[in-house]
Formats: sequence, structure tokens, C-alpha cells
Amino acid sequence: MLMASGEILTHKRYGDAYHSLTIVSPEIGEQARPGQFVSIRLREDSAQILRRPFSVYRMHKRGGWASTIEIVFDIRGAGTRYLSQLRAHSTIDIVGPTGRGFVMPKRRAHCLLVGGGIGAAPLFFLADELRNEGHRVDFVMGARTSGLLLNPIDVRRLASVYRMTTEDGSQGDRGRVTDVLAETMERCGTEVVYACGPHPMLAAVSEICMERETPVQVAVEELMACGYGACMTCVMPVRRPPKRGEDPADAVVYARACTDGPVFNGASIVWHGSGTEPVAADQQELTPANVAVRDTGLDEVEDEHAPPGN
Amino acid sequence: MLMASGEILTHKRYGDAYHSLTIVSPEIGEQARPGQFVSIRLREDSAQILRRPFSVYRMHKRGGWASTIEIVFDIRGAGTRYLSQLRAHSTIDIVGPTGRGFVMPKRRAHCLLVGGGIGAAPLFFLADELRNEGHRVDFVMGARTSGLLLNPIDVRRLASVYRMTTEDGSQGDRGRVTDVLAETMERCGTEVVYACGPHPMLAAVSEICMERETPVQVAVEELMACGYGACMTCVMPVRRPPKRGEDPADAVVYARACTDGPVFNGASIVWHGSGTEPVAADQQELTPANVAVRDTGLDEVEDEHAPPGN
Amino acid sequence: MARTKADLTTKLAGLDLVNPVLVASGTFGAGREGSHFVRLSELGGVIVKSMTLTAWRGKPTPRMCETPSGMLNAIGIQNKGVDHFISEDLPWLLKRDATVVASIAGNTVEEFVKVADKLRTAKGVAAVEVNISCPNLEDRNDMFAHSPEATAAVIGGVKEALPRMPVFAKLSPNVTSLTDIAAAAVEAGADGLSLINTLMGMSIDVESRRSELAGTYGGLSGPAIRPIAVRAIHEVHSAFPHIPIIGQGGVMSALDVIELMLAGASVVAVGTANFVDPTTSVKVIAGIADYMTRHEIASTAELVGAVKLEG
Amino acid sequence: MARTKADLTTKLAGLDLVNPVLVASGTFGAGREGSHFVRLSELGGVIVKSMTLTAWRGKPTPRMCETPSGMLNAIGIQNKGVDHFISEDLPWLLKRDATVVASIAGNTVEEFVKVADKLRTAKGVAAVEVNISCPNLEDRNDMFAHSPEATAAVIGGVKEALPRMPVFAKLSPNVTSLTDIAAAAVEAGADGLSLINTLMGMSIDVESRRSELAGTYGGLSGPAIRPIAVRAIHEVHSAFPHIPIIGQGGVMSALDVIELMLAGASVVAVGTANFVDPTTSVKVIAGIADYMTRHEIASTAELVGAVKLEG
Ligand SMILES: Cc1cc2nc3c(=O)[nH]c(=O)nc-3n(C[C@H](O)[C@H](O)[C@H](O)COP(=O)(O)OP(=O)(O)OC[C@H]3O[C@@H](n4cnc5c(N)ncnc54)[C@H](O)[C@@H]3O)c2cc1C
Ligand SMILES: Cc1cc2nc3c(=O)[nH]c(=O)nc-3n(C[C@H](O)[C@H](O)[C@H](O)COP(=O)(O)OP(=O)(O)OC[C@H]3O[C@@H](n4cnc5c(N)ncnc54)[C@H](O)[C@@H]3O)c2cc1C
Ligand SMILES: Cc1cc2nc3c(=O)[nH]c(=O)nc-3n(C[C@H](O)[C@H](O)[C@H](O)COP(=O)(O)O)c2cc1C
Ligand SMILES: Cc1cc2nc3c(=O)[nH]c(=O)nc-3n(C[C@H](O)[C@H](O)[C@H](O)COP(=O)(O)O)c2cc1C
Ligand code: FES
Ligand code: FES
Repeated sequence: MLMASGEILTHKRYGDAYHSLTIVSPEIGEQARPGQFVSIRLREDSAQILRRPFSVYRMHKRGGWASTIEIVFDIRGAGTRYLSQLRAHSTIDIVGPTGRGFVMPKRRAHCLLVGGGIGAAPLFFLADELRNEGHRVDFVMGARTSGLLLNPIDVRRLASVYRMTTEDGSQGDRGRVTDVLAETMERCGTEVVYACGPHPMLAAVSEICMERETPVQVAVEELMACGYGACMTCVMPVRRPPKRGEDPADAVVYARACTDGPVFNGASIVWHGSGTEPVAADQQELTPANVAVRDTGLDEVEDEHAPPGN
Repeated sequence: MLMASGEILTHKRYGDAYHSLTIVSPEIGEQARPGQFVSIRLREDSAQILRRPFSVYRMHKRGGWASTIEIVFDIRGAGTRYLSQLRAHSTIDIVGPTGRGFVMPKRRAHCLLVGGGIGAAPLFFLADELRNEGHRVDFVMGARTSGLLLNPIDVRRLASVYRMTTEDGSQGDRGRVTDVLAETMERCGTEVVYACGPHPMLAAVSEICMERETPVQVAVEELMACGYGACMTCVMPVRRPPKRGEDPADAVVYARACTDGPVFNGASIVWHGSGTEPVAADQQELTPANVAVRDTGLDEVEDEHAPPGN
Repeated sequence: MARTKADLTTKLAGLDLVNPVLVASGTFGAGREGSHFVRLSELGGVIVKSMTLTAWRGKPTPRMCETPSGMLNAIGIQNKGVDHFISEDLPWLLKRDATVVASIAGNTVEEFVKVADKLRTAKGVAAVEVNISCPNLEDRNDMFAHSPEATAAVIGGVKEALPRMPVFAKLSPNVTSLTDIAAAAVEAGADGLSLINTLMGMSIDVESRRSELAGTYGGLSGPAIRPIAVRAIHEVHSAFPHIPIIGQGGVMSALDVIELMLAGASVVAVGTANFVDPTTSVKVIAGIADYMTRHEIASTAELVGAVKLEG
Repeated sequence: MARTKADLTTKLAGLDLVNPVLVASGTFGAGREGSHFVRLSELGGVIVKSMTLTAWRGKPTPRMCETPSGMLNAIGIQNKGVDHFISEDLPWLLKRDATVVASIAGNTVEEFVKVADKLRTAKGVAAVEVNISCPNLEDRNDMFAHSPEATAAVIGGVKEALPRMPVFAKLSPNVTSLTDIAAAAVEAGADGLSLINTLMGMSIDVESRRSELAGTYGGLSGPAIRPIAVRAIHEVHSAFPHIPIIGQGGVMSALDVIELMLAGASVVAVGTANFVDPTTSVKVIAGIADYMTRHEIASTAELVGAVKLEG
């Protein structure tokens, strides 16, 4: 993780709604791993002072050229509107790559990637890397409507099996990714699920995986002020192993999405506790966050970035 | 005075330091008079929320085309930096034309225009109009250094007699406009002086004119929040005729530079009272501001915009 | 979705306003200046610049400076006095069908009461806002709005002079307990509260090492303070749910008006935004109607204090 | 012009700092997070996230929202407790030659004193900042910094536990009279003051009609509040010119640091700006030196309170 300036190489569009910026920033590009993100500063004189986080959508290494990263986004507010107006040769200020990315399977595995809307962004970089390492990649992609499916052409190219769902039925199955998930897992012999999208979707995907005892890694999006572990705004309630005699309901810590995540074990997140419902407002003794992905043939997440100040 | 959007037609440079924007905004352009100004809004999401005021430097009416106004400015802070980055076809949000402009002589007169630095901006529009109405125009223009003289080529074109001064002697006389003012007035038979520039210069010019009993109109630049008479931030201490039995030192009102000015009778301004020295902090009964230009063959300034709420 | 045209008419302490959008005192002159851009009868009301018993000259310049997403001002209530208001501004405003809220200020309780007295006989004033919180007067400790007792004294006196007129106490956010001051105002007879006035601030030009304001301290306004206004309104509305509030502080858009109303304001005044865009007040009216239609809200009263809080 | 290299070393309540720039509590973690971007030994000091007697889980999410030129936070002092600080963070920081200021918080005077007790024996803490002003705890009325008595009780207790340690009381700007609270802290033995902490604010998402923070109210920070910080520092420094002040509030640039020092701060802590640009603290150091050279100022002490006021 470092701060660097990046030059915009290209500004593209995907589908109706998505913008893409390919950014030349060699140091950040070379370090980036799937699931990590970058935080981009808006204008110096902007009334919006905070950086905006974006998943690394793609990393491009090109022969003798400086490696680039690509981000994709839709316009939600002033920040993304500003970014959508940037053109080639503009310079932006980036911090990254940040966070713990997806854990790759230790041995050859059948991997199912589940994405909703723009949330699918980090799955493309992941798919590239999984395939590079010889794993099988399948895809379930959903969106409200066909124009909001992120880069379906590449999904088809990357996936052995793919399913698309749209809520209005304009492409693929009518419905949501969770409607076809179990069936697709069955059909593909899925050994690990990687998911990214809105929280309710991630909660439902995690639920289904837990029922089937399939390991599931999710990349979450929480509001972030600092984006590098300093402020404690971006926390997710995560279960840790209860201490001796402790009520498991109390064995919940607030782990930082930015540096302890954004990739978490979907089975360890207390889903109903994020967002608006408090987990438990009382203040009690805690131990360091334990956010390990359940041991299922996947690497254990190492704790070297364990939250120090929390 | 109205709010309108304007399209930038051209962005030019004058000398080393000055930017010029020519703006298509027919309603504002058609109403503008020399000495008036326009207030330009910066970006919507800027941390700098207030508009920036700029004198109308030139007004161009072109045959069947929409009339345009031109402003010139140097880069002082975030606002002018933003404006300096605008290119043709950008749209800006303008309020104007605002304020009481220069009062034109009632009868043919020898007019001397005195400008310092970028402050000379409104004198060009004034010179165009004075000449249109058949008056003689002479010019004294000063700046720190030759590159900061505003458009000297046009000064030469517009003036019967002109003098340039630079503090470093890089062009014209070494020194300040006030060093050559009396001499130029003498030589040109000056009947009225129009001045614009920094306050200390305007104070000195007014002083010299008062000594010679020559009418002097000055266009001031005060910090402005609203720019249309509503907020009372931009006031200048101006002498009004004392009431019966009143100490003349008390007969001072704070008149708004934006709508009672920006052009004032230089002889009626309490120069030492503007800026940092308070005129009199006590609160006392006041009558409406009287900012008439001394009757000297020039039109009386009408009081129809007399400050209502003050 | 069934879309009915939103009804923007709003009740405020017995008054019927065409909509809940006013302009804040000191930010639209006496209405005349703003009328270049806005038809004043289209507003819920015009709160004029604070008026005092005699004309006040105000403070020396510089009187303002820009700050991040805001500005500081130290005007010192430059105004021509209540008599000038009654003889010149009020008739002009009434001719244009404006709903006029007279803001009054003073240095002593007596001055406030005398101004109120003069307004009693002036026909056409819809309501009075009592500016006990202007932070720009010479002595900070003299600010009425900093003490429950002084607040009660002014409001009690004004209310006695104007028993039939809706009287709003305009409070300062620069206090430890806004609800204590609000309680004092309400007990003294205030029909409503107006909040917030500006926050006390300062800015220094580092090159000259001088305060950017001749008056050293000034009042901070603009979008920067909106979160403070929302909190203050919510706090006071929660404590006194039946007291109408004129919300103000940092409103720039229709959604900002809605935000202040959800926090507890019955109506909202646009202040500094008038400088940024003098048509803000009329622009937000359309946006409010749009929001109400979108959310199927039939009357503005439904918005007041309607924020949903957790558990 | 003769240009000597500016001397940035700064005295603060008996400490010798390499320069007057610190990072503010809660905005740079325990230093470890910030150390990706900044060499901590290059800073005047690192004020770590407030620590409590036992670990605190903090508030539910959402814990922050952006506001014009600022942000609101309601973290609830999530931290792992003083023991974890002493065993893990402190050694790590000292190994990197950081000057460590320990920020302490609590819900009772006793808790504060117990934390202070533990720090007495911990080698290497340079100073303690007592966060009596965190506006994010559950009950607003419990905020120590709102009452001179409670302020005195906490500071007195902490000072008794740490007689040899420079102790700074961190005050809240949400009060009617900051000088009253400052007086209480100074009389109770505070070696210095730290101001300002955040201002209490609120923000509502108008579409969901919910508070943008799970904790309803939160603390406003960032450039939006700088004018409040400058005023608060100036007010307190004018009243207590010999009490050193750690200035904080909205600092983004070297000139902002200078502004707070001219108002009366001996040193300045960078807070929210660390989120905007994590290298802000080191970047401003060069800018301060440049300003001092330009203005021929030999030592940072000359800047403190050096604003020139009118008449
Ligand atoms: C780790 C991470 C990775 C992300 N990756 C992507 C990505 O690849 N592509 C993409 O389009 N977006 C991504 N986001 C979300 C993106 O950061 C927000 O869309 C962006 O910050 C909105 O900025 P804005 O100024 O346009 O909108 P704002 O005006 O700030 O907000 C508009 C709306 O978006 C919501 N929002 C704002 N910030 C976030 C956030 N951090 N997370 C979720 N919702 C938010 C707000 O609550 C609000 O409703 C990611 C967020 C995180 C935390
Ligand atoms: C009636 C009027 C007419 C003007 N005409 C011109 C013009 O034709 N060309 C031109 O270049 N400038 C003109 N100015 C000044 C111009 O408005 C300022 O230069 C501009 O607002 C600075 O904005 P900024 O954001 O770049 O600088 P800021 O960061 O806002 O300020 C930078 C510096 O400029 C000073 N400044 C800011 N605003 C003003 C102001 N309103 N008046 C004087 N000084 C100011 C500040 O005190 C500060 O020292 C005029 C001002 C007025 C009031
Ligand atoms: C330049 C200026 C002058 C003001 N004058 C007055 C005044 O005379 N009386 C008053 O009660 N409030 C006055 N105010 C305060 C505003 O009415 C309003 O309460 C405050 O600015 C907060 O709203 P805003 O952030 O929308 O501006 C003034 C504010 C500004 C900016
Ligand atoms: C996310 C966040 C967390 C904070 N946590 C603490 C804290 O734990 N203890 C404390 O004393 N101040 C805390 N503060 C307040 C800051 O230290 C600082 O006083 C305040 O933010 C004003 O400075 P700024 O505007 O530069 O941020 C926190 C501020 C923010 C934004
Ligand atoms: S965003 Fe600051 S800790 Fe995660
Ligand atoms: S700038 Fe507002 S009255 Fe002149």
C-alpha cells in the first residue's frame, strides 16, 4: 500500500451504465492482488474531501510497458461523476493496493464466482488469476436489467459454465443470482465460492454456501473514511472463536473492511449486524479480530496486518 | 442584473499573467455599462462557494451575432485558477451586469483614464464608450513590471496621449502612475479622471484630483459575498453632506460597493477608513447613503437603487 | 405509482404560508435586492435583515471571508432602523404580496421591546423573529442567547409588546445546552424557535498575520454548518415536539430543506445559499414538491421530525 | 533577503519535539497504519487513538458520513484497551523513535485514573492527552468537557496519578464558555490544553429518512470546522497565554498549521486530513519551514499567538 499519482490511459464505457478508467501507476499495479482496492482522491478544492474506494477490476501487464490497473464504476454521486469526466492524460492521486484480497485455493479447484451489478468488478481480476493458476472458473452474474450486467462478453470468455440472471428477465434467467446458485454449484461441482455485490446478496450467498458446507469468500463494500486501517469507520461484525465459557453471541468483533478485509469468510460475518442493526452496543473486552477463512483446503489468512490500535 | 448561463467563446492570454474569457450571454451583454461587473459561480461541488466578481473588460456587439462580454483576470487563488482552466464551449453561471458604472460626461470632455495592473480592466470598455460618444481619451497605465501592463497595444490605439509606468522601469517611466499623473493632467487639459486599481493608488489619485479640483470617479474592489446588495459585506465608508449641526466627521455612511458602487466619487470616499482602520465603531443614526459624484458637468448619480435595508 | 400534486401550503404558529421556504435574515436584504431574481410572493416568507431601534452603522471592513464550504461574516447588523423599515421597506414588500417576518435586534431588553412596540402598530408584519443570537456585536458575553435568563427577559418583553403576533426566538448554537435556552424562550412565551444562527469563528490571513475580519471573530454560515443545524434542530424538536421551528443553516438544495424538516423544522430559511445562487429559494420549492410526490407525502407537516431512529 | 534555515524544534510543556506537527488521536490508528506513508520519527509526535481501561467495541455501523468540507464520525472509541497499548503498540512505536502521546478516555473518573495509573509505569510515553470531550459516547449529558466540575475531577485525578507527565486536557467546542472549562482544567493541574475536538452534528439520508450514523449524532471534523478551531484557540490562548495548546481542527496544509499557531497553538495536530492524504503531516513540515524562512521567523515559538489584532 502506497500513495502514488496515476495517469489515465483510457476512459471506456461498459454497457449502458459503467465507466472504466485504465490507470498507469506501475508500483500500485505491480503489487495489486484480486480483491484489493484503490482509493482515489477527488479534486483538491472539492467540498467532498474523502477518497473514493474502487476495486481493482483488471490488472494489465504488457510486455515492456508499465503495468496498469483498471477500475469500473457507475455514477452514484459527486465523486463518481467527477471521475466519469476524466479523460486520457488526466492525473489522479491514488492510495493502494489496499486490503486482503481473495485467498487462492491451495490445490486445483472448481471455483464459482458470484457477482451482482457493479459489485462483480473484482471477480474479473480474480478470474484471470484463478485461470492463470489452472483452476476452473464458473460464473453466476446478476443485475437488475441486462444493461447492468458487467461485461458479459468477458464472463462468457472466462467461465467454463456461466449463468446470467436479471430481475426483469431481459437477459438470462429472470430472478436473482441466489435463485440459480445451488443448482449451478451442483452442476459445476463447486468447491469454493467467491462473491461480491450488495450486502443482502452476500448474506444470502453465504447462507446457501454454509448449508452446503462450501467455503465462501465475500468482498464487502463498507463506507470508508481513511481506507487504510486508521479510523475504524468501515467495520464489519465478524465472529471469532469464543473464549472458554464465553457466550458465542458475544464472540463478535468489529473488523475493518479496509485492511482486515475487504475479503472475509462469508460464514464468519454477522450479516444482520451490519448496516442498521446494532450487534450489541455495550462495551466489552475483546481480543484481536480473527477473520480467518475457514480451513477448507484454502490458505489461512495470515494475521500480519492484525489490527494494532483497533 | 439577472442570472444567466454563458458559453465561453474564447480563452485568450494577455501578456505574461492575464487570462481573458469571452462569454456569450446575450441578455447580460446587452445591458452592461462600463464600470459594471459580473459575478461568476465556480464549480457546484467546490469548497469555495461564493461567486467571483469581475469587471466587464470589453463588450462586443457583432452585427447579427449575440453580444459577448469579455473579462480579464490574473490567477490569485482557487477561483481564478479554475476559471483559467476553462476552454471554449464550457458553460458558466453568471450574475450581472451589476452596480453603478462610470458616469459619462454630459458635454464633450477630456477624460483621463488611470489604471493599475489588472485593475485597469474596466477602463477599456469605458474608453470604447467615451470615444463612441466623442470624448477625448488619455491614459496613464501602471504596473509592477512590463509584463503586467494590461494590453498596452490597445492603450496606444485608444488614447490620444498615453503614459506607461512600471515600478522596475522595464517599460515607460520608472515609478507609479501617481508620479506622472499631475503632469499628464496638465498636458492633456484633463477635465475628468476615471481610475481603477488598488485602494492605495485610488486614494492617491483622488488626493491629486481633489487638489486640482478635477472630478474623479473610482471603481473599487471590495470583498463581496452576495454581489447584489443583500449582505452588506462590501461596504465603503463614504462621506455624505452633514446634517444641520452634525460634525462632518460623523457624516460617514457605509455604502455598498456592489450596488451603490463599484464606481464612487473618489472625493467622497474616506480612504483611510477602508481596509483595516475603523471609521468609527459606534452605532449612530444614519440617513441613506449619498454617493453622488460631485456636480462638475457630469451626470448626478441617480438614487433609484438607494440601499433599502442597508 | 399514484402521483398526486404535493400540497406545499404550510402552517406555522397560526400563519398560513404558501410553502415552507423562507429566506433567512441578513441574506436577502429587505427583499428588494433579492427581488431581482425571485418573485417574493412565491416564497413562504421573507425574513428581513435584523432591524434595531435606531440605524446601526455596523462594523468596519473587511466584514467577511470565505472558508471551506462556508463563510464568516461580521457585519454588525448594519441597518437603517425600525422606522425606516416601517415607512419604506414594509409597504414595498406588501405591495409585492410578500409574507413579511420582521427580525429585530438590540443591545438591551428595552431596545428590543421598543422595536417590538413600533411593530405592533405596523400593519402587515406576519411574524417577528427575535435575533438574540447575533454573534457579531462587540461583546461576546452580552449575547442574550447564551443565558436562559437573558433569553427569557427579551422574549418575555417582546411577547408582552406583541401579544397577538407569532414571535420566534432565534437561538445561537454556541451553547452547551440548547434545550435549556429553548426552554427559557418557550416559557417566556415564544411561539416558536428559529435555529440556528451562525457559529462563532475566526480566520487569519497568514501572510499579513491579521484576522481576516476587522471584527476579529465572525459568524460561520453555509453548507459547512449544516450538520450542526440538523443536530440542533433535532435536539430541540425532540425536547419540544409541539414548538414550531424555523430551521436554517447551510441549506443549498431541496433535499437539504427536507433534511432540516425531517430533523424537526416546520419551515426552512435559505441563507448563505442566496449568495451562491440568488434563485435558490424558488428553485428548492419545486424540488420539495418533487420529493413529496416521489415519497407520497401529502402535506409538509408529515415531514416534520419524521427521521426514523434506530432501536 | 538573508535566508537562514528555519529551526522547527519546538518546546511543549517541557518536551523537546523535532517540529510542531503531530497527528491527532483517532486519525492515524496507533501509528502503525500511518507508517505505510510516513516515517513516524519525522513527526513532532503521534497522538494515538484514545485508549480505555478495557477494550471497547465501539458503535454499530454506519459510523461516518461525509459532509460539505468535512465528515461526521461516531466510532465510539473502538480500541483494545490500555494493556494492549502498553504491550503491543508502545514498544512498536518506540522502536521507530516516535514521540508518543497517549490519549486516554473513560466513562468515569475512576476509569480515567486507572488508565493513567497503568501509563505511569509504562516507559516511553512522552505525554498524555485526556479525551474528556469525545462526543460519541452514549449520553451527551455525561460529557465531562461540558462541565467545569467534571473536567476538574478528571484532570485532577489523572494529574495525581501522573505527577511528572505532561498532561493535556482535550476540550470540546460544544460549550458556551470554553474559557470556563479551560480555567477548570488549568486549576486542576493540566499542563496544557488540546483543542478542539469535534463538533456535535447530525446528517439524515432523506431517501431512507434515517440518520446517516447508527449513533444518531456524531462529531464533525475536517476543514469545515477550522474557523471554529481558530476562534477557540484564540479565545483560550488570550485568556491563558502561558498554557501551551495542542491545536487541532481542519488542518489540511502548512498554512493552516501556521494559522492555528498564530491563533495561539504551540503545536498542531493533523486529523481528518490524514484520511484525505496520509502524507499530509510530513508534507506540512516542509511548508512550515518555507513560511518561516520567507517571513524571517527564527523559531516556532515566535509564531504562537502572533496574530495582529486591530486597534
Ligand atoms: C472496498 C470497496 C470497493 C469498491 N469498489 C467499487 C467498484 O469497483 N466500482 C464501483 O462503482 N463502486 C465501488 N465501490 C463503491 C464506491 O466507492 C462508491 O460508489 C463511491 O465512493 C461513491 O462516491 P460518490 O461520490 O459518487 O457518491 P456519494 O455521493 O459519496 O454517495 C452516493 C451513494 O453511494 C453510497 N456510497 C458511498 N460510498 C460508498 C462506499 N464506500 N461503499 C458503498 N456505497 C457507498 C452512499 O451511501 C450514497 O448512497 C467500492 C467501495 C468499497 C468500500
Ligand atoms: C467589483 C470587482 C471587480 C473585479 N474585477 C476584477 C477583474 O476584472 N479582474 C481580476 O482579475 N480581478 C477582479 N476582481 C478581483 C477578483 O474578484 C478576485 O481576484 C477573485 O475573486 C479572486 O478569487 P480567487 O478564488 O482566485 O482568490 P481567493 O483565493 O478568493 O483570494 C486570493 C486573494 O485575492 C483577494 N481577493 C479575493 N476576492 C477579492 C475581491 N473581490 N476583491 C479584491 N481582492 C480579492 C483575497 O483577499 C486574497 O488575498 C474584482 C473584484 C471586484 C469586487
Ligand atoms: C452576511 C450574513 C448576515 C446575516 N445577518 C443576520 C441578521 O441580521 N440577523 C439574523 O438573525 N441573522 C443573520 N444572519 C444569519 C442567517 O440568517 C442564518 O441564520 C445563518 O447564516 C445560517 O444559515 P445559512 O448557513 O443558510 O446562511 C446573517 C448571515 C449572514 C451570512
Ligand atoms: C474518525 C475520527 C476518530 C477520532 N477519534 C478520536 C479519539 O479517539 N480521541 C480523541 O481525542 N479524538 C478523536 N478524534 C478527534 C480528532 O483527534 C480531532 O480532534 C478532530 O477530528 C478535529 O481535527 P480535524 O478536523 O483535523 O480532524 C477523532 C476524529 C475522527 C475524524
Ligand atoms: S476506512 Fe478507516 S479503518 Fe477502514
Ligand atoms: S456584496 Fe453583498 S451587499 Fe455588496
